[in-house]
Amino acid sequence: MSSLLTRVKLQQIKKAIEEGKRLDQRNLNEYRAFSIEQGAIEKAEGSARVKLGKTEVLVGIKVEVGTPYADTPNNGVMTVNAELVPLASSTFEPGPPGDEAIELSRIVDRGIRESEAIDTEKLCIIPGKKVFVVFVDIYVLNHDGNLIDASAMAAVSALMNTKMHNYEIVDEEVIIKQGYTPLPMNDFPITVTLGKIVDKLFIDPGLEEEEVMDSRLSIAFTGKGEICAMQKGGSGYFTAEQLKEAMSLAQSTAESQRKKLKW
Amino acid sequence: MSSLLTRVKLQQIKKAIEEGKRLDQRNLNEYRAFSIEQGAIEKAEGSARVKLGKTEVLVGIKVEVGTPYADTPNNGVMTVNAELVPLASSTFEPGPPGDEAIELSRIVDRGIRESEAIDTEKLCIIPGKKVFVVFVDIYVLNHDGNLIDASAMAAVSALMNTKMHNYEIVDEEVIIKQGYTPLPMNDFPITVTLGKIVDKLFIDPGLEEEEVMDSRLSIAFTGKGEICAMQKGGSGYFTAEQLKEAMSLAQSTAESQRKKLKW
Amino acid sequence: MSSLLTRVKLQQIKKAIEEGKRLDQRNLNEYRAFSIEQGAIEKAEGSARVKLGKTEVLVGIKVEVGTPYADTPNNGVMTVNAELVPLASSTFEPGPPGDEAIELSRIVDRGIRESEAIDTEKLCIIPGKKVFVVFVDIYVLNHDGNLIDASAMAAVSALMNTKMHNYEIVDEEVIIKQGYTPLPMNDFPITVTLGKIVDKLFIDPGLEEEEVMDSRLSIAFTGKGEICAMQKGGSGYFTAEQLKEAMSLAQSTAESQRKKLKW
Amino acid sequence: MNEKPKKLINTKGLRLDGRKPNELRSVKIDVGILPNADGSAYIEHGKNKILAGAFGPREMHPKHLQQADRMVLRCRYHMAPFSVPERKSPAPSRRENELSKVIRDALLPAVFIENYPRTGVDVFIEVLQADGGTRCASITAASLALADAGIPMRDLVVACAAGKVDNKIALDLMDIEDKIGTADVPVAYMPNLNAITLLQMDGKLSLKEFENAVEIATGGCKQIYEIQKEALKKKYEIIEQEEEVE
Amino acid sequence: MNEKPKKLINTKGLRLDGRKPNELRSVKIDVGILPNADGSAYIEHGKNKILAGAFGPREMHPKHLQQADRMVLRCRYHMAPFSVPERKSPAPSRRENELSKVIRDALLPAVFIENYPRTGVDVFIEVLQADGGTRCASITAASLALADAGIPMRDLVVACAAGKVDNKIALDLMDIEDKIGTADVPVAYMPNLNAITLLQMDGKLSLKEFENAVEIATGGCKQIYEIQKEALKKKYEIIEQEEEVE
Amino acid sequence: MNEKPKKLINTKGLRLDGRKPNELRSVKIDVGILPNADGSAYIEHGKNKILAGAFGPREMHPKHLQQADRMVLRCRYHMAPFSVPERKSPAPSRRENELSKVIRDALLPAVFIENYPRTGVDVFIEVLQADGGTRCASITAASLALADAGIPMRDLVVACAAGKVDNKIALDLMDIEDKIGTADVPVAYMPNLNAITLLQMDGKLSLKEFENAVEIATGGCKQIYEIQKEALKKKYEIIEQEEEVE
Repeated sequence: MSSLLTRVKLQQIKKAIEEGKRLDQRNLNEYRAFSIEQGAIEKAEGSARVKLGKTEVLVGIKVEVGTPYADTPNNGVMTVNAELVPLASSTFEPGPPGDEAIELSRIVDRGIRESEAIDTEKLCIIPGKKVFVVFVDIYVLNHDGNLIDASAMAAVSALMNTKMHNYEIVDEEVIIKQGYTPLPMNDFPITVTLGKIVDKLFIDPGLEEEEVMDSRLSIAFTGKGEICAMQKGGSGYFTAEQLKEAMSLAQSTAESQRKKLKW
Repeated sequence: MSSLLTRVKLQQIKKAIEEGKRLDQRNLNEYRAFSIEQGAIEKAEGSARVKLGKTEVLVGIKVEVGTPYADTPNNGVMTVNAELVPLASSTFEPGPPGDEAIELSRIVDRGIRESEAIDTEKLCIIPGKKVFVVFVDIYVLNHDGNLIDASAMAAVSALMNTKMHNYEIVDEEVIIKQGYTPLPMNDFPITVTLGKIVDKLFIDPGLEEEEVMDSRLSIAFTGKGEICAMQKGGSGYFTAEQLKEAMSLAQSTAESQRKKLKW
Repeated sequence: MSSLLTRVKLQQIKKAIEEGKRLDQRNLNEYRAFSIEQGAIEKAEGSARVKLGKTEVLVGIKVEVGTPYADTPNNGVMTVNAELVPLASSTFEPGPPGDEAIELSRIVDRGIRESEAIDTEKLCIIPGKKVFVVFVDIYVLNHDGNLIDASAMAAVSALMNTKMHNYEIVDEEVIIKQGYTPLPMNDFPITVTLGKIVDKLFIDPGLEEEEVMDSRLSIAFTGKGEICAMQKGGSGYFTAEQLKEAMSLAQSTAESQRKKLKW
Repeated sequence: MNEKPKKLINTKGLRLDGRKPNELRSVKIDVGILPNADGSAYIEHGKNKILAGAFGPREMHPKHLQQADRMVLRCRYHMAPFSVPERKSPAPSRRENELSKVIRDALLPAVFIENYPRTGVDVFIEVLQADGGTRCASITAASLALADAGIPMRDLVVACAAGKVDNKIALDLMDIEDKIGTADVPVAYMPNLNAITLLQMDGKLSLKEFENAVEIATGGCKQIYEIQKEALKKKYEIIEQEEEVE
Repeated sequence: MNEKPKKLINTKGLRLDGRKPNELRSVKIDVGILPNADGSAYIEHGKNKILAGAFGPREMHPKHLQQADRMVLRCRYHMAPFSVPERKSPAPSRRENELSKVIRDALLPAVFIENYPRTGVDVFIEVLQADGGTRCASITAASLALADAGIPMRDLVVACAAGKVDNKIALDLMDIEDKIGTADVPVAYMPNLNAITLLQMDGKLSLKEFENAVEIATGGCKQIYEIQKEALKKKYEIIEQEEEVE
Repeated sequence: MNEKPKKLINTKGLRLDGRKPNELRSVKIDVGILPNADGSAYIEHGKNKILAGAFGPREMHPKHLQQADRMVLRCRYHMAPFSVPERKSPAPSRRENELSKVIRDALLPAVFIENYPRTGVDVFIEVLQADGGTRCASITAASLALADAGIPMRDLVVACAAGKVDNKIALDLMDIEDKIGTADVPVAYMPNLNAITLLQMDGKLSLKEFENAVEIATGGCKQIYEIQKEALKKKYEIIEQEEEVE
């Protein structure tokens, strides 16, 4: 990627952060402005388009009838998929999801799953036979850094916006009826990602910052402030002290992010 | 491909057509001679081998029991697949069908489907549960231009030649009985392809003509002379006048082609 | 491969064999020492780890409930798969099984299948509906030549070591009960592979010998000394006389190998 | 809930969404909305919502696909899993592969491919919501993405379909009309050159009906062409304003 | 309808198709029937119908597979979807992959691979109809395709199977004999060199039965070898005649 | 037969396998056991049985992945089909792909990648039997395989998880604790540098519980580190002895 930016610029970004500043004038603990448009895809059961700086992610939700897993016969199923579509960045290639897309989808998946955000028991139709399957499809439309937080935010916003068809069961067949019910939600997680350069931590890395940072830490918090998912990435490390600092920075950021959402 | 022929020859072909002539002595509106051998593969339910000039296409038909599509519970299913097998041309590679093979199969598919050539209602066994599936497999054995018309002709000839096993239903199971019934056919489409160089149109392009022509237009006609499928290909265009000329040329060619078939 | 060894060494190996000797001091009709550890993977239904010289193969057996083939409704199913995992040799690549792995699995499969080693009728649960499926997974851990014999030996050793869960049938459902039963076995085949350089035959080729030999012949024998599978490989040939010599060499080797096994 | 309506055109001669037979759906276009693409466009054509991004001219990879005498144009038409009523697998279907090819064939006549030998241009089309006529709306957007990327072109390519519903030739079929109707003729067109660059058909039409359909489809194209040009102009006005400010 | 016959050899010692145990099915071969291939052959062996085409010697792609000291021979054995009773997916099965490899191993001993270093030769085999013994018939045709392409060869390779049916060793099993019979031994052979280049076996045979099977299989090979040579000669006679005419 | 136990910690404070909450499973490691790999290690961590092999530094293929200023490290984490209760398809799952990536991210901080520009090192991990905590045991073994291959490293990487079972933070969860327990925190660690190189979490933990879990996990890492070093020493003692003998 370093061909995309002059080495000079990358050096400047790195040096600035080492001095506690950022080239886009943000403070180290400052999130970029974001906007959420729910219902962007009116024909999907749920959807949300999130802009975080210039990063843009669209999530669409489809709800279909399927079979439960053998070990959870009374629970609906959620499945998360992420596509880094090639119009979002010249570094994205068409084709099946690569490692980066798979990791992205699995981080978002764990945040939603472990926070028990969806009340999957209410998605059971006929125990052991038929349940609702909730497909969460993450579509990255523009890559300007921190795809994890933008995708997590878009996924949760889309789920909060999801309406399922009413139905009745006749002879073990699901008959769709008029009207809609909201997807049963218990909670929603907030995911906060921070970067590290040498011993400096900073919130919500932009694309150029991602290119020079040592490592990344993403943490998802439940509504009660519990941690429900976490992922370290990148070729660097965290000392115990850095980790403590990162946790506290992430938690306070998650709280202030949560306040900005009206749900 | 241009390495396969000297540029000189390609220039000659182009120049000739611009002057209203063809290097193989055909008139612009003249089809190559063709032959049809039905039943070439006696173990298949239907088959036909078509030679059009040196182009050779074999189509085999298999009829199997399967499930109908949800939105057409009372209709059998037809599926068309085309393989450009590598012994047919040094430009064909082994592997899953590429764009050219997919386009070929879809053009042939539309001609048969939209002309309602097969009486799919008669292929229903148990509504919503079991129907006959008709597999049309196009096997290109030698490529000398105009694969579309040769494949369409071979597919229709094979369908006209198809015999299905008699059967009875016992406890919702299909039991094969002795004897055969012809595949129920309502009609058969004729597909005519023409090429364009600058403003000259010509019927049934050969391989070398395909390499120099601007664009291609393929049109399928029903027995009543209606248009039932069409596809433009190539990097050129048609003006409204050229299109009108092409349609009339194709229609008269289709009529004379149809007369050559004895069905 | 020849970059892995100096041409000199390969020439020496070849020359030695032409003179009736082997560089590792073995006689032409001498097998390498081998060891078998059954039950290496205690959580699998059966397993065995075979070392043949430095060649090392692990086979694990899983037994699961599945459906029979339509033409053998009263028989359980066996399926053999081989993975040449990349840590076994710098020449093995990650990815789906290549030609070599597929051939390996199919040779082992035929030896077991044609000797009727497994009593597949005893693996039938509900005729035509439910049977046990025996998965034989060959995992090559180190490649030092003669993967065929080592894999065949490991597969048979693992099958002899396999224990299936006891079960009962309630309402056409398989209910697992306490306790285990050995996999029903009728016989076990012994597979012997020999190499040929010019007109010299030698048993159990090592890796470097494989690189210089003309051809390979693998023969599987039943407990009664019948031949039950055979495969020639490599770019050379066998004359009728060489074949006769090879058969008799293989048979006597198989007998002495069989005696070393205690089953 | 999937009951099919019996009539697609009512006694007043209006369609299910209130349009007259020869009336377009509403079309909105924005150019230059993808920051990372060299050129881009977003179209809302009826309920279709489609993004197109163009990258290049850039070095062609893999190298053996380079052409010594011209630029290579590649297109990928792709539907989001949530764009259709039943979730679509993100792996490209045969239909998507075919449309990628015919869209490329529709755009190529407009591009001066001899200008940038050895380079490649990629056009990526993502259908975010589909409601009938996605290939046409995709072409309309993709040609703007190419223009926005500065690729030299003979004309914009604009596309629109016509078809037959309730025995009438009608312009710009939406999904339900496409499914229940008896014919659909998508047409791509370069108005300045009077050149048809995409032409497909399925259904059954007499020669006369077909000619009628092509005529009203190119009529629709001409209307959308104005919206295309407006969108392109708007993008460059904004840029000029920004430059003035600086 | 798939009832299996109880006896494969009747009281008169004849098989289901009237052959004696050591009798070949009818074999017809045409050489040079594919205009675009460098060499080709078509074989009807019983109800088997198989095409083989050879391309090369030509530049080897991808380059890293080139061999500095020899030609690389590649084979692909492939069955048409309609060649077998139940439609076969066109994607290569594990069986097809294995057969591609053993057919290559059967042809290689005949080819002077050191003659054309750095080049590649591809042999493509398409089974249009299968009735038992396709690998053998494929080898017979493929070796003619190589010869027709002008690849220098030590001898033609010809192949035929023998097996055990109703407790008798029989030549050239057809599909139903292969399925119900108790053993099958396909053999490929270079008659002039007395060299066996393919040998496989499944079923159960005593050593003696096996030797007997190999013997009668090579006998069958020798008969087919005459038909092979005839077909090759016929092709070149035709060419000579054509040349005389010119 | 898959009945889940109600209690994971009994009234005496012991776990199902008799361990105390802060007790490791037994860990046995052998280094240098794969003859063909440049470096290798085998670990039995509880019932986990895992092989790791390192190849390189060697020329990087394909070439376009070479880095002018550093070595490229690639990892593949793969499970044998028979390693888990229900047979696993040998094709890599999304989980295996993700773990390959996080394991690479966990090993990278230890490697002096700038030492061998343009080269590649491959680490292949094969899980032969799985019983919870395979990613940690894989990292422990993989870092030894790298060291055994002679790759210059800042420190060994060692990994261990902690989690929450029956409302208690416990060290080194085995499979059933992982499945029924309420949280799992795998940690990879370089003890000499006090550096955490892998950190994941699922389940629910308060900030305090999480810190506690990380603390006891790194404690577990330190214990395994001693076993790692012992295994490495043993390998080189054997080599030295062999050299003395010669």
